[in-house]
Amino acid sequence: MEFFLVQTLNGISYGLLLFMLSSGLTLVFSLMGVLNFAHASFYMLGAYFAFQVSAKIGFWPALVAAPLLVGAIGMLVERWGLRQVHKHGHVAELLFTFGLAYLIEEAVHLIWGRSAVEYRVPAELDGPLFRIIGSQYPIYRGFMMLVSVTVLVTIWLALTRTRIGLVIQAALTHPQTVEALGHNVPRVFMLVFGGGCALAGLAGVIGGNAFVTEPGMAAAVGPIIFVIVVVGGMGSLAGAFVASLLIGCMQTFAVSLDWSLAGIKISQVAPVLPYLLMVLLLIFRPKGLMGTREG
Amino acid sequence: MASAGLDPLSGPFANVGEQGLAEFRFTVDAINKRGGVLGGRKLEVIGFDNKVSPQESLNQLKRVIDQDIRYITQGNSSAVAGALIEAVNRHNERNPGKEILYLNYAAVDPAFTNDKCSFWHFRFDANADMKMESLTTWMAGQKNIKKVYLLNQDYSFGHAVKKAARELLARKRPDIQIVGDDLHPLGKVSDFAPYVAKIKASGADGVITGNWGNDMSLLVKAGREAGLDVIWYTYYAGGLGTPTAMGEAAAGKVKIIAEYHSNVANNKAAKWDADYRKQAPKGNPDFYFLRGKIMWDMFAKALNQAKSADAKAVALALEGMKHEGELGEVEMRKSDHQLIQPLYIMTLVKSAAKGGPKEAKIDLEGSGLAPVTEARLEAYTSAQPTSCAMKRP
Amino acid sequence: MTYQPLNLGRWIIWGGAALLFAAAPHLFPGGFALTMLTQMGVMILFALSYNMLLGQGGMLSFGHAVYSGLGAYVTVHALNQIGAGTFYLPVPLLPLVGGIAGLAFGLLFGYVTTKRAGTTFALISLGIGEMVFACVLMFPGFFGGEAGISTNRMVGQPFLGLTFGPGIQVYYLVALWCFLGMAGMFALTQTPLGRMANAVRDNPERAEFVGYNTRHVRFLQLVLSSFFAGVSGALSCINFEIVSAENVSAIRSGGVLLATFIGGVPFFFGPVIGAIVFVFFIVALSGFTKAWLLYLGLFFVLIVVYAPGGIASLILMQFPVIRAGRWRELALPYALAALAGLVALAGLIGLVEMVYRLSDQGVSTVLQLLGMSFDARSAPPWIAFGAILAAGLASLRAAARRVGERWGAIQLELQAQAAA
Amino acid sequence: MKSAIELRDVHKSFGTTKIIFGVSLQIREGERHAIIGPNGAGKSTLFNLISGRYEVSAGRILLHGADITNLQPFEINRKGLSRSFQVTNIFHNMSVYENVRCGVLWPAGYRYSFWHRVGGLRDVRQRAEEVMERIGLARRRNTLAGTLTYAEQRALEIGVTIAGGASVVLLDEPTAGMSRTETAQVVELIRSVTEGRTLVMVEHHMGVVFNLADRISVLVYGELLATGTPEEIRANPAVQEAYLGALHKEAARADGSHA
Repeated sequence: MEFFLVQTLNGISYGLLLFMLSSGLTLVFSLMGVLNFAHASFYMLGAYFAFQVSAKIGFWPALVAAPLLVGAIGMLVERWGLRQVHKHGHVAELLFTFGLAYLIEEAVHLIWGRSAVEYRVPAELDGPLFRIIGSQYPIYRGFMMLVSVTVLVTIWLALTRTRIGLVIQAALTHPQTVEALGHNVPRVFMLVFGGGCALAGLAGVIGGNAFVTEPGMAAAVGPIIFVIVVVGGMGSLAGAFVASLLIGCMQTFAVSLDWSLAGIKISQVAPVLPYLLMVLLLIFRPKGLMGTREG
Repeated sequence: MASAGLDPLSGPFANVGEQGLAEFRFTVDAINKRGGVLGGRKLEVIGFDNKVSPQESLNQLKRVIDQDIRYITQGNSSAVAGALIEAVNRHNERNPGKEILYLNYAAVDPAFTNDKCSFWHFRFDANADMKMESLTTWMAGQKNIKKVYLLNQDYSFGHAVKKAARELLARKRPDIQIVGDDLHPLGKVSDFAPYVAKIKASGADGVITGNWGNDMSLLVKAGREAGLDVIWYTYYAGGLGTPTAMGEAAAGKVKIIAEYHSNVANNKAAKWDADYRKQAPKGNPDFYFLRGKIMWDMFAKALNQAKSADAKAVALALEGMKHEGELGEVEMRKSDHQLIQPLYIMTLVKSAAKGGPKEAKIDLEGSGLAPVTEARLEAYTSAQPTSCAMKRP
Repeated sequence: MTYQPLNLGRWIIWGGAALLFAAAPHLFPGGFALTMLTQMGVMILFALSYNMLLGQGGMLSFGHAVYSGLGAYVTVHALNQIGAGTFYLPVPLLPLVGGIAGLAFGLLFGYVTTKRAGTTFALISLGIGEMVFACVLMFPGFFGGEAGISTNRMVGQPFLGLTFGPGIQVYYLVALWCFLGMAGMFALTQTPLGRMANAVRDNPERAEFVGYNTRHVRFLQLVLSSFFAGVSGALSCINFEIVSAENVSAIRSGGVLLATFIGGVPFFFGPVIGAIVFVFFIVALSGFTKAWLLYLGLFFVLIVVYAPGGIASLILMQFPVIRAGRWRELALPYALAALAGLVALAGLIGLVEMVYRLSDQGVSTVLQLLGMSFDARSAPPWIAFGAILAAGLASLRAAARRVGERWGAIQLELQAQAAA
Repeated sequence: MKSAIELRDVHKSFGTTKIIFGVSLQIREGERHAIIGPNGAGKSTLFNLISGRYEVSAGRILLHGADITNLQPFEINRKGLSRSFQVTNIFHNMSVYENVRCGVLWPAGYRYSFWHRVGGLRDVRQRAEEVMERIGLARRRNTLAGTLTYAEQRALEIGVTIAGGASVVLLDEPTAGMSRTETAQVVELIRSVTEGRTLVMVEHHMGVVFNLADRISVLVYGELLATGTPEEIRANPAVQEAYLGALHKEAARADGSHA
């Protein structure tokens, strides 16, 4: 029983982290139609910035500063990069971010080297949160969940209670109308793109030390979050939320099962399961769990 | 006398390639200062970037051949090594008189000195099975080990570790229970917490794993977070960023099997190690490949004995050669071209500077984790019979 | 599209291409050059097959290596069976095996991926690619694990006296198949399916209303494209005599995207140029500098931003001007821009190389360039290269403006002439 | 007489917003039928339902007596119904000839063929030439569609629509945004190309409607107000009151501003 509980918590905390990543991606995609291929690279930048800042002045300032820095870089990228290629269409934008992912990875190699950096969980969050009959659950996992939920509630409030939030929400469903109403769409774009990147950066801050901060971390998590947005339904925040938790829990529980099929254990294929889920979903429900629009 | 070092010099694994190259150059410089080879000729190692890709390695091999270089060395990735062995065999068969010799310092797939053995290939690292042989020999004497868990990467090396561990434990310590046996995809797991929960639930007191890189560091970190109290029996926890990433979480918990570490007793390479560190590049401060030094020393000796730079003559001089290494005698076994050398089981502990035992003088990558010897296993313990049917030209 | 029964221009282009294939090994002698040429041939075929998706069908795929890679795996097994005497096929026909295998996997995976178009298609192809790559490591029985499967192409009876031992024979085999593949893919662009693929790319909705199921068009186009990808995989198998996990990796899939886009997606011949440039970057440039990945990435981003039609568009843009005999007016602005570009490039290379000197382990911090040496730890070279780069960029900007003005003026005049 | 198109109590809503409330309508084979109504009445929506662009919320649609409710657009097209769009919807990066040819290929039986050389298909070429001749764009055959003038693009839109020889043609505001002379030309074009076919059109221009249509349906706020010959519609007091009178004035104003 406690095994089940711990695994559920593991699944949820990982799923929430995935949602922090996929929500930024989804917001940007819904509003701008741009799929930011470099999204996971911003996650990586968040982790490295947090490593750098926390080495100088501590983890708590890093928790705020690193996402802001990443967001600022995101805005610069939007202003001086994406906006230039906007006229060539969405494929060009996607390819631009694809190239950007290459460049960010190489830049990280150059600045921080090619192996892992020593970015650690701060001492005050190190240790067990609670114990149940021999199993212990780390504080940091709890902290990750807390941060994720706080951020998500904040986003939800911002989207539903502020003016810019309403504009963004309207743009999710009726992008042309919003533009027609004369909102400064380019500036909204820049803010949203920066905001999406900052979300990825924040995920990096709390994911970088829970896992490992190294140049391959972007490539490791990138495909999974893309699968999440497809499974959830392109452009659907609620879908991304459900898909993140689903995939987080699915991967966790697949590991726990010792069932095997044709000599292959379920646990062996755990990380491939999201892709299988995606394939099945496409066969039976091509729009995704909660998708409304065509790709 | 140029030799080619084929290893990754760009991309994610460039640091691994650079580390090897830096140590080789240090060794080769020393040989040249001693007077070089073949009566005064200087050795030289030229780096070729193979991007850890088998196909790209073959491209670079073509380049090596174009430049009329006859000696290559490579170590990272058995996939690359397998491709190179095949390619060298083919080249030597198709181009008699222009043979190439391949010195392998780190690719540990047992097949290379068994079914796939080649006259043109020499391995200076103990292969995966030999290391497991030594590790299990030592484990057999550790009565407190009751239940072990096998967790490995789902690819050829992981499979080899898993298979060898099962067979050898069953032979040497049938009373040890294998309470779990999992494979996970290589480099695709970012959250090891579920695996750790499973290990915990199994009641294991030890985990045998061939994991390397992030798969190694993430596993140990996740274990510590969840309060998992096990001993990790590993191959590759000692370098390439892993000690840094694991951090002090690993102190006292991680055991590694290898041919060398800097805090080994009666270390005749101690001065060498210290000298290397003085000029080592800042990213890779450690002296890691003692076997690399042994490789170049033996190679130089073989050149001098053969009195010729011809690859075949050098190969004939190299096979069966005995050499007084820094930590005892080693032998390049004639039957399969596998170096038989003593191995060490080490434990990572807090370095002396951080309050650890005083023999833990030198830490790894400045991480505060330092290796201390748990056991020395003489060369014969790891020697295994070979299925190699060597075809000599 | 023109309807002259005999299109002289087309004959010249294809004849020239055949001649180049035949002459290339004599123009660039040496074993390494031959390896590179052979790989260029393989890559050309691969990139052209990729452009059947991206250029002609509007499908941005991040998983095209799946088809070439799996084609290569099947080929390597076929080759080993030939070697073992349990299967017979002359080695030169092996690419057909790869092609059919590619096609079969195209049928299988294409069914799923082509259910959606646009960005979703891109993501699904990425996911399928990841899945196949993971499976390759998971089933070592068929795929040989990370080490892959080795083979020997010198098996069976020599075919017309060819053993395919020497690299030159392999080159000509690749060249022949590459040429056939090019011709085949070009022919496909001239069929109803080929034209409708363009229609679906440009306006999928309208295509539905003239009777076409866009999904079927995408599906068939992908299946045909995976045939040629499979052929290229088989050729790579014959060339390297090994097939390993990297054949299906995301790096390969990304590589072919880079190559195709750099060459020029809107033009049939664009990917040919791209493949040549790409192989040069990977195989040759990486021998000179560790920063090749960065240069490649920068080059790609520059193309995306400033020349989304790729190198081919830059070349083709000049033809109307040349035909009108106006290129002389542009020669000077072009020369100035090129000069400024070179200066900027020199500054950039200096800076980039010094960054690598500072960051990379194991190498000295001294940069050797054009017989001069610069120490990356001292300030003067940074200032110097920075100044060169800044000067280069500033003059490039000015020169580009001049080119733009001249270009615009000529275009206006040409249009006016055409209208009159 | 058999119906070319029959709508049986068709409903459409987007989310909670209802657009079409139970429209039932029979369009006879060979007739020219116009659907008129004020902006936002749901005329284009009705077209989108018939041609398969939108899914029907409730009710049935029949084409030549066969049920086509909620079929995909291409399936409906293959059954012989072709439509044009209010906002020009052609292949901008293709030449005029290629645009027309796209409309010809499927009905000519070449479908997804990748074994025919498209340049060598004489029947396709003849048909495409014929269509270009009829829409008056033969001289512009090699021009990129995106560079045509607006009126030419509208003509091409009709050309692509009728190229396949569909038995039922739906034209969505074919004269939208055209000058008076252009409109007159288009009317003649429509008249000639729909000879022997069933035509359904949505049109705002009352001159065009009363000139071309055999019968007219009036759609107001998603409901069918009346169906009948032009005379009947003109005489219908409900239509007069609800719509036509106001529209006449509007149309007059619009015409005035054109001139």
